Amino acid sequence: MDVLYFAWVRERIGLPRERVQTEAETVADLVAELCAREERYAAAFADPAALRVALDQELADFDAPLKGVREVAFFPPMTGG
Amino acid sequence: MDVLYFAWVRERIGLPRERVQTEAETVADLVAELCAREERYAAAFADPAALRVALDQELADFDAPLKGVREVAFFPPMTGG
Amino acid sequence: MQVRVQAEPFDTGAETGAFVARQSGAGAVVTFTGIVRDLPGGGLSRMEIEHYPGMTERAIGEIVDQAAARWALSDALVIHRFGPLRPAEPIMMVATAAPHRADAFMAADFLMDYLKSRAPFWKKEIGPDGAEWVAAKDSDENALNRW
Amino acid sequence: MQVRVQAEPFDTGAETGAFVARQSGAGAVVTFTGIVRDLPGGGLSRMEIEHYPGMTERAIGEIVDQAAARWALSDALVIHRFGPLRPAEPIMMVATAAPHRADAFMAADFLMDYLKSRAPFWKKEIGPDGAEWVAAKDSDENALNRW
Repeated sequence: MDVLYFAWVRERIGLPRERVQTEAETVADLVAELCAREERYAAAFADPAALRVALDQELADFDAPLKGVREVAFFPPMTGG
Repeated sequence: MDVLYFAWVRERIGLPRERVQTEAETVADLVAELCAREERYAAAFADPAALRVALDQELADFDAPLKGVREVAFFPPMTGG
Repeated sequence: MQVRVQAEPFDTGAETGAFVARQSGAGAVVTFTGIVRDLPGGGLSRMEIEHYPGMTERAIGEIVDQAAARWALSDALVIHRFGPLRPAEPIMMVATAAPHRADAFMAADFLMDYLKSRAPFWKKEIGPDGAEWVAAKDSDENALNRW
Repeated sequence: MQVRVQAEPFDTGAETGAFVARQSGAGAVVTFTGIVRDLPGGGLSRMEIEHYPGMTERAIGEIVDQAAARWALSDALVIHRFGPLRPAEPIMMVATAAPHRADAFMAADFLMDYLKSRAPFWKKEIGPDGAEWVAAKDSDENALNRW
């Protein structure tokens, strides 16, 4: 699946998107997998309360299932307007 | 004192302003005096609840005193905006 | 702060552009434009707006002062026309500028509620059945209780 | 209803003028314009707005649909920029048109609250002390509870 990062999440991880092979069942499982990979992921995901996630471009919760999802995006709370 | 009329009050009385010699102590007294003069005044002031009054260009009540007032205006509720 | 009461048409776009351009430090600008609506059954040929010269400017000035006292406004503009207007023409506009959006929104909303019921303007609609003064609505008077 | 997400500057005055001109039947138009503010101590050299292409348009479209379902809107416009912006430049604008003013005001206020916290934009300020991501405010999140 495609995993996208925005704003300071993108900067901490060091790339805007990547293709990830995973069997993770939920967003939280995916986050745990990524954090286990490298320190920069652990740094980006250190405070899940400071993060938001979208599944196929719709806001979702961290316990949402990933089955069928093609695009996961992680980012800080929005500051538009 | 100058007495001004606006909107349908002006139309019913048939003039936009006039100079009135009066000893009326309050707005209500002045209204009673005018109503006693001619039918067109009585028609214009028939329903005081449908009228507003301004004394020297400030909204006032019908029991407000007229002492020192130079300009009295009668009109229906405003419909600006 | 600027108040204009005029018979001449005004250009909402040009006024809004100039208002935004002259701000410094504002993060938020809200505008309201009131437009002449046709009658429910159609056929409005024109609207006539009467006002009370002298009191009008004073009343609007006091309303703007109240808004400026209640919210952190950096600027405000009120334009209101009188005389004959055609359907779809702008009747009046309000603009507010503030550092933050809540102040700009509330001040514009407040200005509109007060201008509607406390500034001495009266609207008359001239349509197929003749001329009729627009009646004040209870809902407009009640709106003042919000503030 | 129109949504534009663009890097190019836009002209608030021209957009407002065109929006008002294309209404028929609306009695009220409300606009909001968000403007780049300088840092509290001054010295903002620019703001960078990042967004999530694809999701942005979809999220704004859903917010506009919600507003249209809740209030009697005859039209709505949302323009939001991304990329680099200079101080005092408009960031975004919202316009709403409705037969009556309360609907236009509430819909514009609602759109702003939701665009602020639910459309995928992130602001970064580049000033004398370097670059800093703008933090979301609790007050913005709490504002959603009003609706």
